[in-house]
Amino acid sequence: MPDTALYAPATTQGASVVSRPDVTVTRAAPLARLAFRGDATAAGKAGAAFGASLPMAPLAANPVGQRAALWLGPDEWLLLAASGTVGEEVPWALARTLCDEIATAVGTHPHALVDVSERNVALIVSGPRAAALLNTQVFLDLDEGAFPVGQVTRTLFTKAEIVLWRTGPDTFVVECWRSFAPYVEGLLANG
Amino acid sequence: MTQQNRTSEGGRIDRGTPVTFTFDGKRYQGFAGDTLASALLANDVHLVGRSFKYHRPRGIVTAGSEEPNALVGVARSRAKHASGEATPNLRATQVEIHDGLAAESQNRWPSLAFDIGAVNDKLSPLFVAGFYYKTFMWPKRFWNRVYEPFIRAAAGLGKAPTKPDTDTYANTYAHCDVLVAGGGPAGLAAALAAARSGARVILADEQAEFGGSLLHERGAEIDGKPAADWVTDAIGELGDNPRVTLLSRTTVFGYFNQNFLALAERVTDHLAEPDPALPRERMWQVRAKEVVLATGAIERPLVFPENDRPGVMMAEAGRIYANRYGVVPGKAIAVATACDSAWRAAFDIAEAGDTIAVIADLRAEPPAALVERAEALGIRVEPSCAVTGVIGKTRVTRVLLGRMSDTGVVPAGEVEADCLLMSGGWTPNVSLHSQARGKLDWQPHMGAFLPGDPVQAQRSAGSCRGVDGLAEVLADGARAGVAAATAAGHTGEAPVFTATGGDAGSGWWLGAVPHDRDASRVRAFVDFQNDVTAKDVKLAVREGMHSIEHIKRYTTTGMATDQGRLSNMNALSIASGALGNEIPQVGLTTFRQPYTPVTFGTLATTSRGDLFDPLRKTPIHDWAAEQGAAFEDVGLWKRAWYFPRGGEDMHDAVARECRTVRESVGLFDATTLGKIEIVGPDAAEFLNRIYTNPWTKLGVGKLRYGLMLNEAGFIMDDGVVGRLADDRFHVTTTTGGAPRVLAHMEDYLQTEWSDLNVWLTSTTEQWAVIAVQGPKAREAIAPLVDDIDLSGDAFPHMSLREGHVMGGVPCRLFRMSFTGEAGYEINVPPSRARAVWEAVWANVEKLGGCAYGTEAMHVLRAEKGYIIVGQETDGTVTPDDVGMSWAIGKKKPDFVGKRSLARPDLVAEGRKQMVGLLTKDGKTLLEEGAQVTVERSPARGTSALGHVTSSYQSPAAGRPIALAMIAGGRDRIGETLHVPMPNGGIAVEVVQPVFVDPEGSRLNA
Amino acid sequence: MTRFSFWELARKALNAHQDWGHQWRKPDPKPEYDVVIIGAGGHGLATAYYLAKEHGVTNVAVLEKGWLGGGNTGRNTTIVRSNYLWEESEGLYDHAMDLWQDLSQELNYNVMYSARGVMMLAHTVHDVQVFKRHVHANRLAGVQNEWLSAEEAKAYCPPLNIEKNIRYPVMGAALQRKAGVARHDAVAWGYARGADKYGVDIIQNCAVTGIRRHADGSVSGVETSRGFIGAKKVGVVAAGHTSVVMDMAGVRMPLESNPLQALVSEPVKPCFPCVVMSNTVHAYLSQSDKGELVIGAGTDQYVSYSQTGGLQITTHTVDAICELFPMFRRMRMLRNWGGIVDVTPDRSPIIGKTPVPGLFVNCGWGTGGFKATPGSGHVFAHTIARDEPHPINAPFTLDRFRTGRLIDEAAAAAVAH
Amino acid sequence: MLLISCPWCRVERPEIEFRYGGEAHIDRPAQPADLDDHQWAEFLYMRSNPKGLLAERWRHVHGCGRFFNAVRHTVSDRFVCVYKTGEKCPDLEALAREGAQ
Repeated sequence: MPDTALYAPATTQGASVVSRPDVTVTRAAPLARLAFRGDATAAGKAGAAFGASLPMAPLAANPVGQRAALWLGPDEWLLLAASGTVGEEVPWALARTLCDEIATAVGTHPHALVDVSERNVALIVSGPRAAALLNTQVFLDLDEGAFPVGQVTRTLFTKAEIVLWRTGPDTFVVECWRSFAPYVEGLLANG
Repeated sequence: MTQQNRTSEGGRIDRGTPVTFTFDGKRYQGFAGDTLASALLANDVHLVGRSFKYHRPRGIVTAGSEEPNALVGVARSRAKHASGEATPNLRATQVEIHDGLAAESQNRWPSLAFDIGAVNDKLSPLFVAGFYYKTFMWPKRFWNRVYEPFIRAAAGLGKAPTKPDTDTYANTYAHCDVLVAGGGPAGLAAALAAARSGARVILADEQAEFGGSLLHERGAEIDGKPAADWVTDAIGELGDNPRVTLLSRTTVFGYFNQNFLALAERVTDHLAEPDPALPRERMWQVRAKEVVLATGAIERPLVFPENDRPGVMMAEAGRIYANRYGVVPGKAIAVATACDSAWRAAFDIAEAGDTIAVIADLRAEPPAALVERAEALGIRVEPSCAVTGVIGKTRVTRVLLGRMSDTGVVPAGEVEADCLLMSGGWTPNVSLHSQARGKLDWQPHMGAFLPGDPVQAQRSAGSCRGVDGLAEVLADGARAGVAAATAAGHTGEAPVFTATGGDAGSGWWLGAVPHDRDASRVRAFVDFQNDVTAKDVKLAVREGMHSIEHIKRYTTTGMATDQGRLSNMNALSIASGALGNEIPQVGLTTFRQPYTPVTFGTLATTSRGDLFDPLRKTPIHDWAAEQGAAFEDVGLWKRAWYFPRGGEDMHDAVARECRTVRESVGLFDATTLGKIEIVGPDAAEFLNRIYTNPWTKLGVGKLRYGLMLNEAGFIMDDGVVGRLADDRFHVTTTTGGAPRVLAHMEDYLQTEWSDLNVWLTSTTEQWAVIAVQGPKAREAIAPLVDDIDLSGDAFPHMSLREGHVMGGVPCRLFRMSFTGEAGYEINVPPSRARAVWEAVWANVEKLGGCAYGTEAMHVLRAEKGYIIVGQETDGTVTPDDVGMSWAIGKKKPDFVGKRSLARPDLVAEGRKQMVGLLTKDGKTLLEEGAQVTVERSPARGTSALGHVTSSYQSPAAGRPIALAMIAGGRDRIGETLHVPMPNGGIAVEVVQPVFVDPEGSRLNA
Repeated sequence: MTRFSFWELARKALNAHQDWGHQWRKPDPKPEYDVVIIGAGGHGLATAYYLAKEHGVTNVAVLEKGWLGGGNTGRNTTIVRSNYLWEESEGLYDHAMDLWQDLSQELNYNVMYSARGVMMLAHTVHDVQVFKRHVHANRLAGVQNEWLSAEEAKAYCPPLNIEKNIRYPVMGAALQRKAGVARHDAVAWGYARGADKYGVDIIQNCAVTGIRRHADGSVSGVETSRGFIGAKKVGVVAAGHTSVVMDMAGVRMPLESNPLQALVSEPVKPCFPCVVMSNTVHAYLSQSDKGELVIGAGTDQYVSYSQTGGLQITTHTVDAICELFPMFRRMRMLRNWGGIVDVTPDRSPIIGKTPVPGLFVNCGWGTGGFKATPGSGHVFAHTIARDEPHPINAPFTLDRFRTGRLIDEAAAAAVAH
Repeated sequence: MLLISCPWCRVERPEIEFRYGGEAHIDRPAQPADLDDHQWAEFLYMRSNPKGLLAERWRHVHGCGRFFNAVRHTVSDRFVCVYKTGEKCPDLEALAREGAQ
């Protein structure tokens, strides 16, 4: 399961948002997150440096070990990386290093790379009822036939924007902006 | 606790589980499985409500959601009635009883049996359709004081709840291949067929149990089983299929574009003690690839005099009560009909051993088989016979018969009866087809509109499209189910069901039934709830209301809570007769959502309280809350407004905060400001086009104030922009403007200037921003900064550095000011923002500083004459208006809004310009929004020169100050103007809009 | 024509109301009229009425594609108020407000104008600033409007929740006491009956398919589904369909048409005494004389002539109503419908002449046209009859979009900072 | 709630993920200064607002973030086609003749 390597449950107090037999919602430990923008050439170079190639197919994700590159738009990717050590600190150094390495690799080819590690937080929604719980607020067809494992998309969680990634048949990751997290968590807890 | 109308056996109620409930305070008993209506009828209670206009006594007419009369207020207990938590206007025919349930009749005072409002019925000769348009106009002042209050008090049915609803509501978004609306024979067949084809199916039915008419078909068999058993097996099969979702108690209430349907599921109202974790209702928002409408048909009343009396009931309802609920609603039952199906009701009741007094059929020759069977059961049959009225006020006691002939109707005696079952035939239920924008086709031979070609991926099946006969309906449903599954990409064959019994048969009647009574004295009701009579419809036509929509609006027929389910076809027929026009030419009023009324809470779903909108808090929020800060809403954010200490009011707190910033140092949470990182080789060129200012020459490490216009030339946002690298800018926006600005930028970038190599990334939440402002700001932060030279030479005003604070926390340090004092904005990661804030706070406290909120920030900037977009500007203001022509890059050929600035009105003389105002007395604080005039006491209608945009008690100036937008203001500096207030004009002097440190020397301290 | 009164009603009751005549005729179109009005909504009918009554122009036809009053007149939430910010808007809407006060008597038709007060809630500091600015501007102009504290607002409207700990606490309100609601159908019918009395031909089921012009460019008449009808002057009052009609004359308009939704609850006994509007949470609410809670929802974001908006627009409004008035969560939506509104870039109407001689237009009322009905008809009739605008509608030209002299009420409420 | 196909994501998504961008193919003049006030007002404000086929802009704001164009019938609200920004506007009259509703 590539996702477990990347997303670890946070160990801080209150990290467990929902804990029921058929579904759990848990805050994920921090990650390095980079927003990468550019054309296919830039993306190709970035992927080589990042260690997980940037998918060209819409809504695709490419998890490789503790890295993942998520397609968010035709010139937009979210790059995720875990530091390898379990911790609750945001891996700024890792983010910095990755930024430098990618920037070097892409060189002068036009692109944009921005550290957004602190902007997002993630929730892991898991269990047989995970899709049903998300469907209380997410207006997507989460049937495995329509939204297979590995698919990732930006969408709406009622009034909050999220990135939704299916990392397993019964496991999803919800990424949202930091200040929207209480709203998302609140609705999941009530759902 | 008798249930004198309960049969000794039969029905689907659980006779082993008695249920006690109250109606108007009186205790009754029913059984589990009863509706409130069936339980009341079991106790021989027919009088359950009063009509809307005439307050006529009314009984239970139907057994379904189309009920127009038996509307009651319902609560879990009598106590909840008393505390204002009852739900008004529920149909007794849909309310499932549970122990303790308390129902109250409505629209009556002081009691249901004796209702003062019934005087309206005596005045009914006056209160005809549209009467209020013709009167209550004189004397004029009586309208608001007398007439209207009277009309309002008389209107309405139940009482609105007065207490906040403590129940919760839920939502589910769902997708399916085939949504089947209606779980009767056609719907079940369709769902089975679609599910067996492998399709994802949702089957929804508004009733507690699936099966529809099969639940009360006594003799029908399907596949060799009694119909009800077949239903059980079918539901079992569907329930075992993981790709099928069964939703009972669920009404498909709205059919929107592209097969988007909304359903309301009633989850807990039927339970005596529901799990508190469960919602009361749940909305389902479904996107279906294909839809099968199997919504059945609704029996139509006959329009004859006094047809609204308690005890007069639809024939099929009588059959449902008898067969499904084990309740025969009378001792002696008469039947008035024009169609075969009502005969079956008579037979079922007679076979149960109860008395059918007469079957009066409007047809001259009802089918011989029916007549034979009736005679075999000993039932009196009267063909060519109309019911011309009933005797009895709160309950039918006798029924008047009339013989139909070529010359008219002649009296044919009376029959003793305490219940009258009527049927004018069946109206196919085409509401959802029509909501889906499907056209309707008039079928003269059936007297009905049937669904025409569907517009959406939708098909109707069964009796809602005029199919009759159980076998035919099942086959039609199966065909529709397979066709829908196939269209959704599955394959399968229509199952074949064998069936016997359950035919509705033929015959129908539309419009008023002829009678021999005095037409001026009797009333035959078309719309029961709204008290619309056949005469009203004719009156509307007489008065020139020739469109069916006019007739509907003038008479209010079809506008009651049953939405014309029972009345529309009869009203249409009567109108068509009065107009001398065919029915299709008269037209049909629109079917709108919702199909039946939907609870507001269900529509609102989970949006309530703190989860109504996302409530955004900064990482510093909790600290501010602990300090006792007051907060204000800005967009979705909560911002610390001011920090009162020891009994300070807002004014004192703000004054102290302002003074402290000017004298020592203040700490301010600026996290909510929007931030956008603009990166790419063309970043500077992009900014050149988006902002009025020039950017090419801004050095790396420098900040510049940026002003942004919309294409119409008006100021839309502002902020400080820093250059991090040749190809990288850190842009800030206003708090409320952040999403708008990013959208504005993306629009131009993607659709106008796609050749530019530049990308935008929101970093609003990547950085928390701690503003440290005041002469001791450097002192406050210096101990915390790891690797940035803070000296004035190395780090002058309007520059930025990247570095670290507190031993490794990354930071972007801005030297800038929105207060007029030297200051810094420390951008740090939110995860460490609170720690950094507290560290700075420790120093600030030592230096005698304070934390300040948005109000002090507003005062401090106003003292310096800095604008707030949205306060000084309002969407009609140009840069020059606020004295900011300096922000316009004069050499730039173009930027967004530049061309519009040259339009005649934007360069006209006399535009409003920003100035300062000082009250002459030096004491009076002007009100924001107050108008400014030349005259001290201007006459009504005088044009204002402008208005006060900002007004504060300025601690620095030691007096009140104000900013204002004044016509030709800059030329008026030094003039005395006036601010007219209700208690007199206030003299003000027009001054430059800078009150503190006009040279800006403090910034560079 | 019969004069309506209680005594007439009583007299006619003696004969079972058999003697009432048509409220308006059903005439065939004449070959030519002095003025043809396109659109028999409230504004068009009022225009015809005032043309006949105040300007003696009675050779007038009002052409209606469907049934009179069937457009936005019969589909709105009937709110009437005039506490607008800009002088131009104050003038226009307060002129209408004056006419509303006596409209029932004027038309001898009870339009049930109910001066129950319209209260606009302030939920943020910014709202307070904006509403107080309105109050001050209105006082100077002589337009009734007053500021209420939260407690005063609660006293005026007892169901209001003014607790401080709710998501959007009420910080106060602007109240216009003589504002209120009216019975929308009666307004159309009253004007129709009044215009008909003066000889105006109201021709329903008559769709305009073209606008014919003389060689010199001026209007000569209209092509319709019932043939050509000559006209010396043509006034277009077609609301959401204005762009379509003006296109027939080759005039492009700064308009976009959007579906606008509204809904009512089931009728209940009086429980809500006034009209409440809240821009922050996007909701407005009143209770009709029939007892229904009448709720205005928003417009869909896209151009559409479909009259069926999205469910999300309705739910968004209903959740706001429930948040403001949590006791109404158990109430139920009875009917939900849509109209098509034509919206200008500054959300103010266009009333006046067009580049085509003899062609006049009255449009762009957006979501707020009902309240202006009498005033709009009154000044538009003046404009058509005199060939020049009434001083009140003089600022509401098409040309303002060239010069930049916009009348933007929404901009005045711009939120930022 | 409309169902809109995003040509970038190549999926259909509910309308709430999208923001309407008004009539398409109204290009911002390259040299605005060269336009007189009438021409500038035409660019800024005049819209065809047709009752029929309309080429319009949408942005998949809560999806891929990209703008694209669509042809939609403004009476039925039915989408006839979607295409990426920069691609040519289909021949609306031809589409209308083909019976797009």
